[in-house]
Amino acid sequence: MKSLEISLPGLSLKNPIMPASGCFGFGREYSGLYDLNQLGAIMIKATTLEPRFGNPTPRVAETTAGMLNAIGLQNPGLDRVLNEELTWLEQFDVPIIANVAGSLEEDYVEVAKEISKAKNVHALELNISCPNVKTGGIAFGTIPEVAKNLTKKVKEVSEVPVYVKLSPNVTNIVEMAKAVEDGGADGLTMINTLLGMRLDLKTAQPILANKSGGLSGPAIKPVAIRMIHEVSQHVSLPIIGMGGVQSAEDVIEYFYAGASAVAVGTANFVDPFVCPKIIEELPVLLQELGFDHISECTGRSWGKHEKLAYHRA
Amino acid sequence: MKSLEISLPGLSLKNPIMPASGCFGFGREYSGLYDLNQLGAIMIKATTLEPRFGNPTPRVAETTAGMLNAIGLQNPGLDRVLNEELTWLEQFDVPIIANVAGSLEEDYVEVAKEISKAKNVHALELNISCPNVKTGGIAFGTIPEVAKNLTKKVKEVSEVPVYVKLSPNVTNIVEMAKAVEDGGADGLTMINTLLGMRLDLKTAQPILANKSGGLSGPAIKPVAIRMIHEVSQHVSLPIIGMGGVQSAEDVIEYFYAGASAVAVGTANFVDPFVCPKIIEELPVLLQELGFDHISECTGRSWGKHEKLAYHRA
Amino acid sequence: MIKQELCTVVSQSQIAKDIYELTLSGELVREMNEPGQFVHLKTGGEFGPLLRRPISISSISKDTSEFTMIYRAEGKGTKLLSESSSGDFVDVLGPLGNGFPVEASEQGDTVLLVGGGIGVPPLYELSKRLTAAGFTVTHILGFQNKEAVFYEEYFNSLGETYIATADGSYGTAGFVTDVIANEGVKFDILYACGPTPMLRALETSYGKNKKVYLSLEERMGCGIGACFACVCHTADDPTGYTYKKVCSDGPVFKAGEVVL
Amino acid sequence: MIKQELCTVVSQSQIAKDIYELTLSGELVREMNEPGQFVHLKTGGEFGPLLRRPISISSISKDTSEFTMIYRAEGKGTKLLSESSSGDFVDVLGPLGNGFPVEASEQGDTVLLVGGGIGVPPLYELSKRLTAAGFTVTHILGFQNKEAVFYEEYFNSLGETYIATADGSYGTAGFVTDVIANEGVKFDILYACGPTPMLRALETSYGKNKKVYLSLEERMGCGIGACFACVCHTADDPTGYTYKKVCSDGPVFKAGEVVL
Ligand SMILES: Cc1cc2nc3c(=O)[nH]c(=O)nc-3n(C[C@H](O)[C@H](O)[C@H](O)COP(=O)(O)OP(=O)(O)OC[C@H]3O[C@@H](n4cnc5c(N)ncnc54)[C@H](O)[C@@H]3O)c2cc1C
Ligand SMILES: Cc1cc2nc3c(=O)[nH]c(=O)nc-3n(C[C@H](O)[C@H](O)[C@H](O)COP(=O)(O)OP(=O)(O)OC[C@H]3O[C@@H](n4cnc5c(N)ncnc54)[C@H](O)[C@@H]3O)c2cc1C
Ligand SMILES: Cc1cc2nc3c(=O)[nH]c(=O)nc-3n(C[C@H](O)[C@H](O)[C@H](O)COP(=O)(O)O)c2cc1C
Ligand SMILES: Cc1cc2nc3c(=O)[nH]c(=O)nc-3n(C[C@H](O)[C@H](O)[C@H](O)COP(=O)(O)O)c2cc1C
Ligand code: FES
Ligand code: FES
Repeated sequence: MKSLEISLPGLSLKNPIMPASGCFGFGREYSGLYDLNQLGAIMIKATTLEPRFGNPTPRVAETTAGMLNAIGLQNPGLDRVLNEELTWLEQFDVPIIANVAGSLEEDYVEVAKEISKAKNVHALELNISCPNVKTGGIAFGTIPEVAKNLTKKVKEVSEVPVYVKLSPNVTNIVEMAKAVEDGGADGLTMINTLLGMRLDLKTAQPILANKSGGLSGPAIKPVAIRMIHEVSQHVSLPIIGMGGVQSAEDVIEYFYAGASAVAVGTANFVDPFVCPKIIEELPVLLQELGFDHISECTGRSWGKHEKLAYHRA
Repeated sequence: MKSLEISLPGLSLKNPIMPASGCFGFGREYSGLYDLNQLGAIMIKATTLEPRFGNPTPRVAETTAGMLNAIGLQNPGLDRVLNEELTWLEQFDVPIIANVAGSLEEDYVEVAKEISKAKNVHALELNISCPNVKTGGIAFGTIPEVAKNLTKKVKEVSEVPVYVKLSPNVTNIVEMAKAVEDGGADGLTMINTLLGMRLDLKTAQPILANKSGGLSGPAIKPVAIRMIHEVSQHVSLPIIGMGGVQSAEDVIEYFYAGASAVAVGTANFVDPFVCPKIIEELPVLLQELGFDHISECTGRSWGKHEKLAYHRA
Repeated sequence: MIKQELCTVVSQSQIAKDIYELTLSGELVREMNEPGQFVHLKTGGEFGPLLRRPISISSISKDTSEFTMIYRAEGKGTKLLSESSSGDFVDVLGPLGNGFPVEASEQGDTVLLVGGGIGVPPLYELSKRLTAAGFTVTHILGFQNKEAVFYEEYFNSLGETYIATADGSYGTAGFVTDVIANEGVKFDILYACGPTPMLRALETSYGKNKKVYLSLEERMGCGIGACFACVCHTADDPTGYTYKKVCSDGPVFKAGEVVL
Repeated sequence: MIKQELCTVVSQSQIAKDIYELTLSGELVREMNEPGQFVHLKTGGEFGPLLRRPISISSISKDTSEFTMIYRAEGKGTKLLSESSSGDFVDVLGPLGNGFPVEASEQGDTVLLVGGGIGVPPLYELSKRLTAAGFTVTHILGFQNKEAVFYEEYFNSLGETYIATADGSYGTAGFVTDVIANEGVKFDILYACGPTPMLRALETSYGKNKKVYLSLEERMGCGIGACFACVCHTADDPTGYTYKKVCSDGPVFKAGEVVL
């Protein structure tokens, strides 16, 4: 599908559709359902230096048109991700975007350094925005200076381009985006989940053992679209958009807002075949809308605003 | 209904259910549908010093389980609200909470001073969080110091208690709540809408003429619950909760989170009879859940946290 | 009076490409008095899209307590609506707004009704009332193309009827305004409903010299006048604070009353 | 292999208070091999609640390509599901997880099946297979009260069946564990499904000395092992990093394998 091929820093993709981090594990489960080679890329589950068990259960709760999760970055740790998951993924001709998380700056730097050496890791996604981890995490995602410094440190060691994943739980997301741009980020991914909570009618207690969690799904799409619309006009970094994407139409809306690729999270749980379905439907929809190539859609909503240099590339 | 009677600063209510500001006009339309005397209170449409036409249309757009609005504070201005709307509302035995908005501090102060003199205005709701007004507005709702000073100024002139309406579009809502508490606020109302946007698939342009708007409805409920849960444990002001309330169950969830009364916004458009329906269903649900009085529900989710002084009153 | 009721689907059928005719029965039909009013529908019930959908009433049968709507199934709500079938319930709020003033047609007036696309439906009840009152009514109905045409015979049976299609695949090629000009249609009073550009063209050409009533469309929240979603400026204060609400002051306005 | 399919409702009926029995037909029945597996249902279609609902398979008929579930209509999703009737479609993902190991029952073993509430259903297919293989099977089924009891006759026809109700309104008053003790039920292997406190009690009493298999419940996201929503600690590393996923490693575990 020529009309879907795109290239972004470090990533030369068959198509701009990829499962979002944490919603696809390391790909094993979905590989039993369809051929992962169809995917543009895979954003793997957050990796931390040490293995993490994560939060107690219940870890998910449903909300109207959305869900809350408080997984707490469960993962087998850097070594096993490198030696078991990434090597297993080598059988597929799909670039991997490794989601890097931590509590301390050193952890991020160490994970980034090592994981970026993996053959099939073509980019990093710096997760400075996980709402479900108590220590440290919050500052990385909400204080521009802290985010900038972390980005810088990670850039120094990473062998592949670095995308920074922004949190929507901030007063001024443009400021955050500019800070990580200053820090040397190669791209942005946005948005991570909104902080949310649900209470049980009978017990009066939070449904999640962790009390609060991250809200994802269709409910948050308008928030993501607005943030991408704004950020994309103020920085010249490419954006991988996400938040409630369920259909080819949603993908186009993200591109119009200013995204150059799109990740699909929660929708994988609703319909495990959603990614290949969207990839199949996109070219048809593009044609209906009169576009020759998906990249023509990026930033169409900007109106009179000058389109920035990167987006023409 | 004894089990629903509550009293809050300035407000002695038959029940804790009231239509949210901007979703009920000044009550005239709904008065043709049911007896407004059933309502606990009415939060009237934002009033500004001068009349405002508001934003160009389209002013609303639907989202999954939510809606965006960018009305832009259309209202007939202080004089007509005083002389036409509030006097008309005097026929009902329902306390009015007047939503006060402006672009400049002086405007807020002037409106607060005059409107608080109206016979049936029992409290003010200081709207420092309208996402749809370009000038000034933003700082009031996002910078703690600015919010605190505005609260102080308004408190100096208001003849009735002042509730401050918080914006969810901030990094740290507790900080905002504490600031307005320091400024002398008598209560909080939360949350106002989340910033959002929708794009039209065919034109690639925002559906709202104002481009972005405020997201309301069931989609935002988990965000509101989480914020109220957190804020209610850090300030000792009573909270009127709102965001996606559609049912008696939702009301209880808000109380559990820490609210002492609840406002219903968007749901009025879906079902214009929703407020009286909830008021009717609440006592039954309370009984089912084993409560004698709705106030017993406030803060039930706090768990081991000490319940704060006010909430016992 | 405005009522909310779960009305029963009497019948539903597709009558043109993506166009459905839906007849509901319910007590609120008693409240339907003017042609050109609309109802606000919650499609898909509790789990359907959040907001109601405004749809015009295209005909009213007080005898049977039934009313009919004609709508295009395009987005989520209307597509869901098109799936309901006889015996199902539809949550209706209405009747809403002020319709076309039949009484503005005075004895001897020649009446012209102009409709565009899904603006055509409310003209049907209007035409029935006008012809019943003895007026000679001409209809000019504009559609995208041949597949989109509906109710031609119905209007034909009430009075002379011209069809225009934008792509020329049926009737006159072009816009309804072309038909008026080309066919030299004469009239004293004009009632119209359709896309804003069409209404604007009609107002510009005839608003000053004829009696012209236009039915407007706007995105709505409440549908009853409470949310200020659907306002427009008044013509005598086009940049000021005065306004009309399409849902409760309209949807029908006299030409020159509001800014289109 | 896991399949996603729009299965057809063959029949649905209420069999106890809030309890429904739903039979679907579809090709994915071919993939159903073990008793105790579950399916993940999207209730209410496109506009229903967002997440799928995990429901156990209670019986499988390969001949007719049908399978049956029994569920309690309690929340939004299951209530919607209870509204579907024969001819409707239900979006099914499955079969999922690992079921009860029939082969763990060895010649001469006396088998005990213990179910609590909506944990009873998967035991039915299990019992059918065990009895077909010649085992003597005893059933102890616990319910809240008389109105909640279902499938008593079905289980009765397969083997001795005790019913316990929490409020004593039917059968033995008390818990399933009381029945085992009071009736002096003897067994070599125990399969159980129900609320976690019940499973914990069974594990404590019999986990060390008997063969015990427990089917767990946990809130799920994906249902296939990808989202880490449903993990539990392993018994040999109860505070460490090792884990099992209820959806894909379970839902059935050997007693002592994971932390309940
Ligand atoms: C007074 C009035 C009378 C109408 N009468 C008819 C009629 O008789 N037949 C008919 O087919 N259509 C009519 N319309 C237009 C009809 O309301 C829209 O086509 C319909 O709301 C679209 O809903 P959807 O679910 O298809 O689209 P979606 O795209 O799912 O709608 C999303 C949101 O946008 C709103 N919206 C989308 N298009 C329009 C529009 N053109 N006008 C107003 N709101 C819109 C919807 O109401 C909804 O809130 C009328 C509109 C108004 C205001
Ligand atoms: C492996 C497995 C097998 C099951 N088999 C059956 C069965 O055969 N019959 C039956 O009646 N029930 C069964 N359940 C429980 C069933 O999944 C829940 O009752 C159901 O999901 C509740 O959905 P709802 O729409 O009624 O409730 P809602 O309150 O609307 O559910 C909200 C969310 O919480 C989840 N949830 C709520 N209660 C539970 C629960 N007890 N377990 C897991 N998730 C829950 C829902 O799946 C949904 O995501 C099983 C659960 C699991 C994990
Ligand atoms: C269960 C779950 C786990 C997630 N885990 C991660 C994670 O490990 N790292 C991360 O950066 N984002 C994580 N996310 C966030 C998603 O990658 C995505 O940003 C968010 O869910 C919004 O997209 P969606 O609405 O399509 O799900 C997770 C989301 C969910 C629902
Ligand atoms: C159409 C519309 C207009 C609104 N106008 C105002 C307003 O004038 N002043 C205000 O403080 N909030 C206004 N709001 C916000 C609501 O009062 C409420 O805080 C918000 O919508 C969340 O509640 P809901 O989800 O129940 O609608 C408006 C909301 C809507 C939908
Ligand atoms: S739609 Fe609410 S005022 Fe017209
Ligand atoms: S439910 Fe997703 S891993 Fe088990």
